[in-house]
Parts: sequence; C-alpha cells; structure tokens
Amino acid sequence: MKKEIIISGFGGQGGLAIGKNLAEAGMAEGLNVTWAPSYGPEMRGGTANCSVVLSDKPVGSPVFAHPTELIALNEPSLAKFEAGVLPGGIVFVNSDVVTDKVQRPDLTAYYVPCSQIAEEVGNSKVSNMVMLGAYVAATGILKPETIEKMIEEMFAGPKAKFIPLNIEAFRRGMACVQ
Amino acid sequence: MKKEIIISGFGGQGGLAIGKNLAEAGMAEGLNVTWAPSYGPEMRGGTANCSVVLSDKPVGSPVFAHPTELIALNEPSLAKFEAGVLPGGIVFVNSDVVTDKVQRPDLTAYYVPCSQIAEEVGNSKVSNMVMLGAYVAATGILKPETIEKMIEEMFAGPKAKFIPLNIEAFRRGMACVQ
Amino acid sequence: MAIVYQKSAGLTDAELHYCPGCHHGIIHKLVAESLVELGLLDDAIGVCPVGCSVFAYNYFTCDMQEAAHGRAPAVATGIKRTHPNQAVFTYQGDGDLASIGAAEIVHAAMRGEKFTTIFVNNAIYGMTGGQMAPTTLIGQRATTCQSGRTVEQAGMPIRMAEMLSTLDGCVYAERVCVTDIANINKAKRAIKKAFEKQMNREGFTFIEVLSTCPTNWGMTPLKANQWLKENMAAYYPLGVIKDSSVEVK
Amino acid sequence: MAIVYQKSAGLTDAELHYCPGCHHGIIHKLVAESLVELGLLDDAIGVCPVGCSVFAYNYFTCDMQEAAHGRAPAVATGIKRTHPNQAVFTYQGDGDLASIGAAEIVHAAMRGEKFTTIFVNNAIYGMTGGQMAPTTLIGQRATTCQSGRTVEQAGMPIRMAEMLSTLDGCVYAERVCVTDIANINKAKRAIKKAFEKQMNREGFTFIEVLSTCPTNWGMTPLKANQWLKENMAAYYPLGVIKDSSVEVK
Amino acid sequence: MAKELWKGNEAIAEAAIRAGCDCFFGYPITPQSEVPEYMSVHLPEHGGVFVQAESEVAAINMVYGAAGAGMRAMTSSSSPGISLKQEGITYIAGAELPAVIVNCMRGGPGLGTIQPGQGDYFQATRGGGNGDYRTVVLSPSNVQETVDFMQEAFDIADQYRNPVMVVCDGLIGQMMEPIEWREIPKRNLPPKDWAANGRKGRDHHNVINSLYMDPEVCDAHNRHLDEKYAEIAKNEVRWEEVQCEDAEIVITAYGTPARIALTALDALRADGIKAGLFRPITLWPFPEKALHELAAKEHVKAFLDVEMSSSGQMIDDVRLAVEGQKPISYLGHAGGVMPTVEEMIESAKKALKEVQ
Amino acid sequence: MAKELWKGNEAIAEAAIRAGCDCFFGYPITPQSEVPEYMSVHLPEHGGVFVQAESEVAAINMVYGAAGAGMRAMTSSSSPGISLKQEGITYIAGAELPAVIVNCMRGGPGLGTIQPGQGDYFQATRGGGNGDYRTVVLSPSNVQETVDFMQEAFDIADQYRNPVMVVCDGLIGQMMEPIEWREIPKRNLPPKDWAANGRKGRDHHNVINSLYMDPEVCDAHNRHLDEKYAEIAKNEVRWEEVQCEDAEIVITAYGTPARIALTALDALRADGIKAGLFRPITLWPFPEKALHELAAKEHVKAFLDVEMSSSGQMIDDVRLAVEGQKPISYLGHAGGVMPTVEEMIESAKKALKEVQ
Amino acid sequence: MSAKVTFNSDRCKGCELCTTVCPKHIVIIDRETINRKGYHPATVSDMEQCIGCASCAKICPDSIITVEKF
Amino acid sequence: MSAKVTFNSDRCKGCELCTTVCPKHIVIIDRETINRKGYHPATVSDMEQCIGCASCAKICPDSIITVEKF
Ligand SMILES: Cc1ncc(C[n+]2csc(CCOP(=O)(O)OP(=O)(O)O)c2C)c(N)n1
Ligand SMILES: Cc1ncc(C[n+]2csc(CCOP(=O)(O)OP(=O)(O)O)c2C)c(N)n1
Ligand code: SF4
Ligand code: SF4
Ligand code: SF4
Ligand code: SF4
Ligand code: SF4
Ligand code: SF4
Ligand SMILES: [Mg+2]
Ligand SMILES: [Mg+2]
Repeated sequence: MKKEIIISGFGGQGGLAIGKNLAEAGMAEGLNVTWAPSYGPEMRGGTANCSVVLSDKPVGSPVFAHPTELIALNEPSLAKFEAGVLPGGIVFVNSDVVTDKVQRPDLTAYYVPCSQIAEEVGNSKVSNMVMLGAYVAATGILKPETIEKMIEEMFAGPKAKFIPLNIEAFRRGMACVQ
Repeated sequence: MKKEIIISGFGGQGGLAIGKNLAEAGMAEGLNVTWAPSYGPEMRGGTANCSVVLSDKPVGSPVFAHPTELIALNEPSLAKFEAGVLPGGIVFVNSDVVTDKVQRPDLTAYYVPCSQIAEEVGNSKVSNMVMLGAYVAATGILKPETIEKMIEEMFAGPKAKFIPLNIEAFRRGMACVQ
Repeated sequence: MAIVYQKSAGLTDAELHYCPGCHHGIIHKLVAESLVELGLLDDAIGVCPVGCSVFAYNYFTCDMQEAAHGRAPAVATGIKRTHPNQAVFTYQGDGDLASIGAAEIVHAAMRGEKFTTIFVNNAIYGMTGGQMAPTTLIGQRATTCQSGRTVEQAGMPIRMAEMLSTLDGCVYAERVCVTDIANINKAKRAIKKAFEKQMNREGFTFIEVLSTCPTNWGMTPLKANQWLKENMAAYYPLGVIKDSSVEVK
Repeated sequence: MAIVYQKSAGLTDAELHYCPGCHHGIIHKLVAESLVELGLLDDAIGVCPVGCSVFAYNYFTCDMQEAAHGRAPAVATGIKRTHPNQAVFTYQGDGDLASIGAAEIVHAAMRGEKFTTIFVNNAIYGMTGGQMAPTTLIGQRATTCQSGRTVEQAGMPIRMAEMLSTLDGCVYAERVCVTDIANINKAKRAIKKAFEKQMNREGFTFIEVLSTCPTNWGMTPLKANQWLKENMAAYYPLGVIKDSSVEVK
Repeated sequence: MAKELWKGNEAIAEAAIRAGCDCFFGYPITPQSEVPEYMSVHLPEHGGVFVQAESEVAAINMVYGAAGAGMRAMTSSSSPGISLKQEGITYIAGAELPAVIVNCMRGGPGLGTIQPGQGDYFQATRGGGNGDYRTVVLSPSNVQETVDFMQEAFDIADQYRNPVMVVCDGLIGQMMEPIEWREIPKRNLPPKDWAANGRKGRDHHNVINSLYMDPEVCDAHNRHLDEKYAEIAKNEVRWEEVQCEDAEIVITAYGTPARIALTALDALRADGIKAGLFRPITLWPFPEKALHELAAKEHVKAFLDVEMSSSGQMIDDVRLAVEGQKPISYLGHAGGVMPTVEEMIESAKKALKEVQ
Repeated sequence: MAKELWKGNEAIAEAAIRAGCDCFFGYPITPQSEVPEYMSVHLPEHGGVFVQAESEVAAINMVYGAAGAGMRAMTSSSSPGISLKQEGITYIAGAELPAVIVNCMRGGPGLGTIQPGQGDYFQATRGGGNGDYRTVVLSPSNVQETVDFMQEAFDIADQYRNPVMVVCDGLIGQMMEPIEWREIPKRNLPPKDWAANGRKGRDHHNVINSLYMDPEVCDAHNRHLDEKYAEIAKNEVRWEEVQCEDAEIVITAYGTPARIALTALDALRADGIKAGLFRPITLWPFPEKALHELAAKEHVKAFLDVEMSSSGQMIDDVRLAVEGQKPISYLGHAGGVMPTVEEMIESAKKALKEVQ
Repeated sequence: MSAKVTFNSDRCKGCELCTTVCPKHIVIIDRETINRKGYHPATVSDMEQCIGCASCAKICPDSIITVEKF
Repeated sequence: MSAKVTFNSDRCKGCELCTTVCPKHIVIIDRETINRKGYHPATVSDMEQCIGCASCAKICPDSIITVEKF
C-alpha cells in the first residue's frame, strides 16, 4: 500500500499544511511517511506544492513524477500536475477557486467547495480541514478517528475551543465525497 | 660537469647577487643553470641563502643537500652548511666577517678578505666581485673573460665608470686563491 | 494623443518576479529611466547581486553581469577599470552589500571606483526568507531574531551611507526612498546625479534606497510603505549624506 | 636594589623575530604589561593575525589563537561569545585588518563585540615584503606601487579608527604611537582603558597604533620613527577618536 | 520512544543541541536556512550561543575561535557558502580543531540552482582547501540518520580533533519524516586540555595554530595528521549493503539517490533482476575495502553509480575501490533534477545487458 | 633567440603580458608576490590594468567582471589565497568565462608553511568549489614552461570559455633559469560576442550568469559543460614520457619533483636500473589513457608516484589510470620538504624489489 | 477627457500602491475582477477626471501603467 | 650610583631606539662590539648618571633592558 500525493496551490493557501496533516496522521497510524516541499525564492503568485508519501514499506523516493492523488488548490496547479497523475488516480479540486475541470477521463475528480463549506462552518481558516476530510473519505487510507484525534492534539489547551469547528469542517469535507 | 653551489650570509650581504652572477655567467657560457633562493618572512639577522647549479646537462633539482662548493659570508652560514658539503668540496669564507675556520679536513678552504680588498680597491660595494673572483679562480668552471664581459654589460652606459673598479675587484679575488 | 508615461526602454518586457508592492520594481525603473535619459543605456553594464534582485539581468535592457553574493563591487571594479568610459552600476541588497560584501563595498569606496552603487536597504534578507540583515531595526522581527533584533545580540543597525561617507573616494552618497511621488522624484534625481558624477570621473557614488519587503515584514504593501516612513526613515535619515562638491554636515 | 623595569611577565622568554627597531616589539609589551597590571593575564585569550606578528603566540604568555589572514575579529567573536567573562584581544596589522579583514572588523564593531583590538598600522605589508596597504600614504613607495601610491590608482588611505567610530557598537577608539616615552605612556593608558571597558562590557574597543616598518620603508629605525611622526601622524591624527562616555568631536 | 515528524534541517539543529553543541555560527542560504533559524531560537534556550555571522567566511572562523577555546562549535551552509569556508576548514584541519560543518547541498556550479544536488562530493572528501588534510564526511540518507549522525559528528570531531562534515542534499534538509530521539552511546572522549581558553593557573600557555614555518616541522605535522587519518579510516568507516548477498548489479549511491534506489531495487527484484545497493555512509573514509571485496564476488557482474552530479564524483572512489574488476556505469543529473526510479531501472538493466 | 635569466614569478607575469593579458587583479602572498609586483610596474606600461585587490575573494571577482566584459583577465596567489577563490572560480566556470589563475603552491594545510608544496592538486583538478565543473590545469616544471604555458593558458581559456589554472610550486616561482621568448603559435579563437561590455547597438543585451533556477535548465547547462569538458579532455591533454620505452620502474611526478626525478633517472640508469618518468603536464585533463597504456606494457613492472604532498593526491589519478595493472608505491613529503634524488633512488629500487 | 490611463491588467499584482498617489483619487482596485495571476487588478474609476499626471504609472513597481495625454 | 641598567646584549639588535629617550644621554651604541646576532649592541656610557627612569627599557622593542634602583 502506497499513496503518493501532490498538494499544490498558491503560497499561503495552506497546501503545505494539508500535506503535513496527512503525514502526521499517517505516522500516527504507523505508516512510513515523508513530506517534501517545493521551495524557491520568494515569488508571490507562484505555486507552492508538496509531495507526501504514505506507505506500509520504507519510503524510497520522497518525490515522484506520478502521484496517486492530486490536491489542486488553484488553476495553475491543476494545469501543471493533472497530466502526471497515475492512471486511475484521484484529483481533488478546490472548486471555490478553480473553475476548470479535470480533463482526463481515467481520473476520478472531486470538486470540493472548501472555502464555502469553511465559511458555512464558521471560519474560513478551516478550509484545509474540509479538503482533508474529502481526501480521507475518498481514499480510505486513513481512519477518520486518527484525524479527529490529531485535531484534538493540535488544539490542546487554551486553543481547545477550535476543536469542534475543525472536526465539523473535516466531517463536512468527508461528506462531500460520500 | 656539474657544480652545485650554496651561497649564504646575512640578508643584504649580497649572497643572492653572487649567485645570480654565477648563473648569468654560466648561462653565457652555454651551461644549464638554475638559481634558487631561500625565502621566508622578513627576519633581519636571519640567514639568506641561495643554491646555484651550473651543469652541462639539464638541471634536475635546483636545490640539493650536498653542495660541491659553499660560499659562507657569515658564521651561522658556515656552521649550518659546512657539514653538508660534498667530500673534496671547496668552502669560500668571507674572512672579514667570519673568524671561525673550516673544520673538515677533506674540504679545501679559501679565506677571502672580501671587504678589506674591496676597500683597498676603493669601494666596499664590490666585495661580491672579490668573492666571485675567488670562486672562478679556484674552480675553473667559468672563464674569467666571461665574468669580465658580464661586468661590462652590467655597467653599460652611464654606469660605465664602475667597470674598471669591478674588474679590479674580480681580479684581486682571483689572485687570492692563486 | 501623446504618451506621458510608459514602461522604460531600459526595461525588458519580462514580468517582474517581485512580490506585490515590492519597491525593487520601482527602483529598477528609476535606474532604467536614468540610463535612458542620460543616453547611457547602450553603453552601460550593470551588476546584479544575489538577493531578490538576482534576476535583474532579465529586466534591464543593458548588458548585465550576475555577481557572487556580496561581490558586485569587485565585479564592477573589474569592469569599470577595463572600460573606464562606460557607465557601470551595481544593484545590491542590504545583506549583499552591508553583510557579506562589506569589505568589497568599503574598498571600492576607498579606491574611489568610478561606478554607481544602488543600495536597496529593506532591512531584511528578502530572498532567503526574512532573516536578520545588518540593517534590521532594533526590535524588528526576522526569522533569525524572532523576538526582534536586540543590541546585545546583534548591535545597532549599520548606516552604510554614513560609514562610506568617511572615505574620501566616496564623492556622493544620498539616501532616498520611493514611497510616494515626491520621494520617487527625489530618488530619480539622486540616481541621475550619481551617474553624472560617475561619467565626470569624480569618484564612487552611492545611492541608498530605503525599500519595503511586504512579504517578509508580514505586511500589506501599503502598511509596509507606512512602516518604512515611520520607522526606517527615522533611523536612516533621508537626504544627501555626502556630496564632495557641496559639503553637507 | 629593586627592579624598576624588566621584561613583562606577560611575555615569554623567546627572542622576538622582528627586525631591529620594529615597533611590534614595543606594542607587544604594552599589551603584555596591561594584561598583567589589570590582573587579566591568566584569563586572557589573544588572537594573532597573519602578518609580521603572526608568531605573537610565541611571545605572549597567555593563551593564544592564530587566525586566518584578516579573520581575527571573527575568531575573537567565537571566543568571546562563548567566554563572556574573559579578556579577549586581537592583534592585527593594517593589511590584515583594513584590507582582507575589512568585513570582519566592521561587523565585530557593529555588533559591539566585547573584545579589544590592537591595530598596528605601519602603512605597509611587512611580512610579505612591502606591498601597498590600504593605509599606505599617498606618494609612499611600496613594491606594488613603486612610484608611490596615487589617488587615481588606489584612492586615499583609509582611516580605520574614524570609519569604525561611525558604528555605535564601537565604544572606544583611540589612535596612539610608540615613538617616544610620552607616546608610549599614552599608548599604554589607551590599551589599559580599552581592556577596562571590555571587562565592563561596554562594547567594542579599538586601539590603532601607528607603527614603523624600517625594513620595508627602507629606513633606519630612527629615520622611520621620524618619518612616522612627520608623515603618518599628520594624516592619521593621534588621540581619542571616539569614547562613548565622553563624546569627542 | 514516540515518533515525531521533523523537517531535516530543523532535526539537524535540534540533534546538534541535544549532542551538546555549545555554539552555532551561520549565515542564511537556501536550502539550509532553517538550521540557523532554529538555532537562533532554541540554542540560547539551552545556554548556547547563536551568532548570525556577516558571511560564511566569518562563520567558519568564529567556529575556529570557539572550537579553539574548547567549545562544541558548529556551522552549516549550502554549496556556494561551503566554497567560501574552504580556507577556514583547512585551518581547522591544520590546527586540529574539532568542529562540525553541515552542507545541505544544492546544484552547481556557481550560483547554480537552489534545488538539491550532490556536486560537492569532491570538495567534501578531497578538501577544497589547500594542503593535505581530510574531513570526516557523514552522509545521511534520511531524516533519522541526520539526527543520529549529529552526535556522532561532534564525538568523532572531539575524539580525533578534526573537522567533521555532515553532507545532505537540499531534499533531505527540506523534507519531513518521522524520527525517534534515540540514545546514541557516548564515546569516551579525551579532555580538551589543549584548548586556548585562558590559562587559569596552567603552567604553560596553549596555542591554536596551523602555521609550521620550518619545513621539517611542517612535514612532521603532516605525517602526524596522516597517521590520524589512517586511524580514522580504520575505526570510522561506515557503509550499508542492501540485498548485495546475491546481487548481479550493484547500485552505488549515497544520500537521496540511495533512498530512491531502494524503490528501484524492489522494482528490479520484482522484475527478476538481482539488484543490490552499496551505500557509503562515510564518504570519507570511503568504504574502499568493503567495496573492493564486493566487486571481487563472483555474483557481482556490474556496478551502476548514481549521483546527483552531472558526470559523477563519487564514481572516482568507486573506481578506485573496484579497481577494474567489474564494469561501472553511471547515471546522474546535476542541478536539482533527481534521478528517477525509472531511470535507475533502465540503467541497471542496460548495465547488466552490457556485461552479458 | 638569446637566453635570458628570469625568476619564475616574474617570467609568469611577463609572459602573461606578452600573451595579451589585459588586466591583473591580485593580493600579496608568499611565494608569489613577485607576480603582482611585476604586474604593478609593467602591465600599465602596456596599457593594461593592475589593481591590488582588498583580498583574494575580491581579486577573483574582479577577474570575473573583467573577463565577463571580454578582457583577458588574470589573478595569481598561493595556496590559502587560492582556497579563498574557490567560490569565485566555480562562478567563473559556471558562467563560462575565460580566466587564468596562477597558484604558486606552498605547503599546507591551513597557514602551513610558505615553502613549496603540491598539496593543492585535488583542489585544482577536482574543483574546490561547489558543483560539477573542471578547470584546465597546466603544470610547468621549469621556468621556460611557465613562460610557454601562459599564452596557452589564455588561449585555452578563450577557446573553451573556461578558467585555466597554472599551478607551480613555490620553488619554480622563486627560482631563476634561462629562458627563451619563443613564438607560440596563436590559436584561431572565437569572437567574444557574448561579453557584457555594453550593447553599443547590439540587438540584445548580453548577460553573464551562473544561475539556472529551473532544475531542467540547470541540468542541461551541466550537460553542456560536460560536453565541453569531454572536448577539452580530447584536445588538450598533455604529458611527457622520459625513457619510458624500456622502463621497468616508472616515476610519476609533476612540477619540481618531476625535474628532481630527471636526476634520479640518470642515477638509476647508471646503476643499471631501467627507470622512466611519466610527467603529466595537464593535471586536468589527466593523461589517463596514455598512462593506462604505459601500465599495460610488459616491461613496466611498477610505478613510483612522487609528490610534494604527505600521502599523495595525484596518486588517485595514477591509480585510476593504472587500474590495478601494476603496483604503485608512493614517496612524498608535505610542507616544504622536497623529495630528494637519494630518496627517489631508494624508493624506486624498493618498489622494483617488491615486484620481483 | 484630456488623458488616458491604460493598465496591462494581466500583470497587475493588486499591490494598491498606485491608489495612494492619484491626486484625483480615481485609481482604485477592482474587487470584482481576478486576473490570471489571481489578483484584483487596479483600474481608474472615472477617466474623465484624470489629469494625466502619471503618478500612478510612476509608482507602479511592475510598470504596467501607460498614461497618454492630448 | 643610584640605579643599574642591564642589557641582555646578545639579543640587542642595535636599533638605537633606546639611545633617543635617555634624559641623561648616556645610552649609546657600542660600535666596538659585535654580538652573536651581528649587531653593535647598546650600552650605558656612564652608569653613574643614570637616574633609573627606565625610559631606555620601556622603548626597547626586544625587552632586553632591566633597570634596577636602590
Ligand atoms: C555565498 C552565499 N551565501 C548566501 C547566499 C544566500 N543568499 C541569497 S540572497 C541572500 C540575502 C539577500 O538579502 P539582501 O541582500 O538584503 O537582498 P533582498 O533579497 O533583501 O533584496 C542570501 C544570504 C548565497 N546565494 N551565496
Ligand atoms: C589568505 C591569505 N592571503 C595572503 C596572505 C599573505 N600575507 C601574509 S601577511 C600579509 C600582510 C601583512 O601585512 P599587515 O597585515 O599590514 O602586517 P605587517 O606584516 O605589516 O605587520 C599577507 C598579505 C596569507 N597568509 N593568507
Ligand atoms: S521577498 Fe521582499 S524583497 Fe523579495 S521580492 Fe518579495 S517583497 Fe520584495
Ligand atoms: S618587516 Fe617591517 S613590520 Fe615586519 S618585522 Fe620587519 S620592520 Fe617590523
Ligand atoms: S495619471 Fe494621475 S490623475 Fe490620472 S489616474 Fe494616474 S495618478 Fe490619477
Ligand atoms: S501599482 Fe501597479 S501592480 Fe500595483 S495595483 Fe497599481 S497597477 Fe497594479
Ligand atoms: S634608566 Fe633612564 S637614565 Fe638610566 S640609562 Fe635608561 S633612560 Fe637613561
Ligand atoms: S632598543 Fe633594545 S634592541 Fe634596540 S639598541 Fe637599544 S637595547 Fe638594543
Ligand atoms: Mg534586503
Ligand atoms: Mg602592516
């Protein structure tokens, strides 16, 4: 079992954080995980992406040309990475930002209105949790409980008030693809 | 035929110049020659020396541990290099400065009162020419005419007035060992 | 219909890679316009630094050389000494010029090298992601002084224009900024004057431009503009620091 | 019979390798005496440069480190930051400090590193045989400016004490010489004061000592002494350049 | 021990702190800037000293000073910055000071690219500075190893009074991976009675120095260094062999290419090709003997050296070790392009075909 | 042509001027300071530019600027100074600029000694800077060759747009020897239409640069460099073989040890021992093929590598070329002590005895 | 209308600097539009009022503004 | 004699600096002697006049002068 995921968007959209959450959760479930960011000089408007591997075997290459899943948070990301997705792979699109559609017929596409849902839930900052929910639900690679536990740990102590919000966002994201 | 000469004295005593003169003259006679100075940080009172090779074959090493001749312009030089002179070699001592004598019985020693002769000739600056004369006379490796021609070239033009003085010093040096 | 203003012929058509509102872009065009207006463009050789303006060679239409980090003054010396009649300029950031390249700028100034330095002081290492620069203000946060720069740890920020002005070879040093039109106009006058003095072979000319880094300051461009005026200009006084013709206190 | 004066306990018994009359030897002993008199010898760590004083570690009886050419301020920073309560000093020549090491000294001063620099300015590269230094006077001959230094080729000589004094981290800068007893006494007072300020954690302290190089100046020691007083002291004014307690103009 | 997710560069910094690093002197450069950033916050919390130096040259000389005064001192940088440190490193080696230098390599030459590279192998293993000297070079190929190697690096440095480099490429510096904070057995280290940190009553003054004016003394010093290097080579050489027992094609690789090779190995084995990996962990001392012996094995038919370098640098060491016993082919890219699993598979197959 | 007696360093400077050197940027250091000193007087007489730089770092970057603007630019230094130039050299290689760098080597590591050494072989031939690049390295072993090689150095630099190093040791720099000012055939060199020296109506602006942010582009640039290096290796490799036709023991040496070996050769032959000398003249490209073929000859029984280095650096290249065909032994000293004729004779005899 | 201001809107980064220097306060950010770079571009709200002073153009770091006058 | 000046003459470099600072002008170079370093060493011509001010010792770069006083 091995998932190779690319998460890509504008710098500041939170793609790197989604990747970290996936890696953290994978680690919590005892998987071998890696997270590798693209990095470069400060160029706003550019695309920032990261590569995440979740695997039951030791991870060889932390970077790869052909992801099993793509999470595209903006249009340039979809344009850049769609072609490389492994046949039969899944593409998650932040449909609030991206109006383009996935072109390849051999891919499963989920259009997740992350920001909209986040605002519905009450805080635009939780849109990443929505996408995470969608990913977890669609791939089944991670247990929802793991993510929820992770959320609880992330917001331990004084920030505990954010837990329900995040869990709600996560669940709404899961619901999107079910 | 190969001569390997070490000329050594205080910095400023002109030992390096004697070496250069030997090399120039050797070159003029079609020999293969090299001149190699010792070098180091400025330390007055230290000893400066150079190594000269005159040879009818291409010169391999320009430096050597066992000179065929040693020209010692001060006491530390004699002390330092006498032991290394090739058995049967020659040691030229500037007897105006060095009161020590050559210890090894297998060496020929010439004690040349260079400064004294130079002053007799009329200029303390030509003491090097005295030593050169001694060397040429004792070794026979270079023709006296070569040196005299070299002196003429060295003092060509406005400095021509120094020619007789230098030639005189050179000849007096030759006379010392005859 | 006459064109009152358009992109300078001294700039290529390439899109600038700078962050929104970053002053590098404004400073670029003032340099480009100055070269064009003085008729130097076809003659000029520019030297870019390592810093956010590392790609400046993509933007200026004159010949350009990319220097190693901090070494633009040495590179420019190599160029100008062998091309004494041509206009040579360096474009350097504060990390590049005031930190790693401190020896090179001091010595170019001491020797009175006849090129013009455009020193873009944004009080931070922009390109590498916001580390402390020698010009970072006391209390200002950076990724290598996350609770703000302290005197104890890093000393007081360095005023390069003032320091270089102690050197006779530096004949002209002015500090400007580009936060508004009045200052932009002043900055351009200063840059042109520097090039004129260079072409007159007067000596080393130095224009320090206070500049924003909205991204690493963590501010909007407008907020950054404001912060510059209130904080940077207070510590780094604007104006002529040295002019060998008119001695200014 | 009481000893009025003898070789300082701060100096080893090794013979100094300096040329006859070279001031390095005098400056060494002033530093050694100061350390002894302030009770710092057993605590002190000195840093030697690359230059004629490269072997200073053979002469001082305190612990010593030999730095790479020009990097003594960086080496001293590494020592002092990790040993904040001990006395740390660097001893640097003008090639070492003002040329190759310009960035390091500027930044040590900017950061206000709490060590003392003894800067021996003899207007020449002594050790390597008399090349031009940044402090070589206009008209002075050196092996790399054999007809004398010119402004056009090498700029005006750099006044390090004045330049470093523009930096807030430099709390004390004085220029002295050791040509005669009055000046030797002044020099020693300055050196002691610098160490005291260091131990008070005031900041970076800098003593520039004008010094002779009879060998490479091609003069007798006495002639060199004279030349220093007449020429060097004229361009490099003696006295306190900066004292953070008493602000001097 | 619970696993924690750490970014390579931050793990390096934290591991150094845990290894007792007293002081860090550095200068920003991508892709290693997280090391000084982390140090600036956390080293002082542990009583350590952080200074952002004015340059890489200054940083390495600060390391020299602090190390000479007996501290566990460290710097880190990336390729062009490491080039600037060469004089300082040869001084540290010449003066026999312990120090740890991290090179988070990017592609070259010159300014090159900020993406991962391995073009500094020669510089690290042969010494880019002047004179005859060696730095011990540890090469982790995952984040756990970067963590494990930091204490080793400080210990080896102290034990032999020699600079130790930890070289990783930008990818290892930037990526996150789960790690454990394992207890690494501490070595029995000699006292630093040579340190120039103030006499404090000592009957002699200590001197830190790399100058040996007298040729004979300098030569003797070099011989002493040589003996030390021979001892290090004997004691400290490390490598890993993966599925080499029956391998017909052996991939030689370190750092990121080595971990990519693990994936290629699986694929090749799945294809019925007996592939193995020989991974030097100490690049100097290079595991020459082990590789020579492996090359002598009947079942080994060919080697494939894989590096993030245009035409290979470690390949020289591989050739020196293999000594013509078996053919060696090369796969590599410089400048941020990483060799892919697919390329490795293809090259391995080609290399095998050529010997058949 | 009359012979003239010249000091190595001054001959280097004069030869550079005659080769059309436009500008020299340098910093004093023993034992090469006569180069800048000579240049400061004589280069301006020929309309050239001399600047005493504030440091070796500045000097090499001045070379970069002048070379980038189309000039024949040069610098010289000695070992620690060359270490400081490493970043600059890799930039010059990366930006493909022609430049000539002289290293008048002294003993190391660190400050070491100012006496002659050869411990910078690795630095010169492998690149002490970051990334994959090569400098052409010419190694004269007498003053005549230093003179002959200067024009070649500038020409090779211009032809391939690559830095060229001339490495000699302090002895060759300091000694005097008779030389002739021979006419070296000039190469047909490409125009420097890439130079950033002002557009002057050109329809595009020229850029001098070693930055290739995009990994693919950087990789392609590296491949381009590699092809260039392959071409240089094909065209420019030089070596000398002395009495190798029947040699049983072959001494490999360059620079001063090579000329000392000539004396040893005579002595060995006089003793009835068939000794030869294989002298690489280009250290990079190393005459690998020629040496490999020589090693294959029946009559060659063993090699003796001799260097002014503690345990040898060129010996790696010798081993890479010989590839285990014949045993190689080593004789060397670092730090100013030169291998003597006597040592060479003894070592050669020992090496031969060991194979018998 | 005595003057015309043209924006190369695709390249606008929405930094708002131009909006701070117009003497007529007619340079505004068009919050309704997102350009291909993802920014809200600047525009002129009322070209009639423009006096062609070129201030907006002078400050634009990306040099995307052209000003013409009759 | 109220003071005594001793020279470690073997180490004297004959630089003459000490001769310039003696208030009594009694420090001189002994041109009759050459020490093992090859220099004419300094000496005191008339010890009686010495006031033990230590000036000669203070300036000596080689620190070879010791001054004692009753
Ligand atoms: C030798 C070397 N050291 C460090 C770097 C990394 N580096 C790139 S840009 C930069 C600093 C940029 O800051 P600044 O000069 O202020 O320019 P800005 O980006 O702020 O315009 C640094 C440290 C490098 N490229 N080379
Ligand atoms: C990196 C490096 N460059 C150059 C040198 C050669 N060098 C030794 S001392 C010196 C200059 C000495 O001059 P200064 O600092 O003025 O000291 P002085 O000898 O005059 O006391 C130089 C250039 C060196 N050792 N290392
Ligand atoms: S990081 Fe700062 S300096 Fe660099 S382009 Fe962005 S705003 Fe400008
Ligand atoms: S060369 Fe000059 S500085 Fe050096 S010891 Fe001699 S006199 Fe002193
Ligand atoms: S040209 Fe002047 S008036 Fe017109 S929009 Fe621009 S700033 Fe406003
Ligand atoms: S200044 Fe330029 S980039 Fe910024 S908002 Fe105005 S038009 Fe757009
Ligand atoms: S102690 Fe004073 S008085 Fe006595 S000799 Fe020395 S200088 Fe003269
Ligand atoms: S000062 Fe010292 S070295 Fe010089 S002459 Fe006097 S005693 Fe001798
Ligand atoms: Mg900046
Ligand atoms: Mg000096």
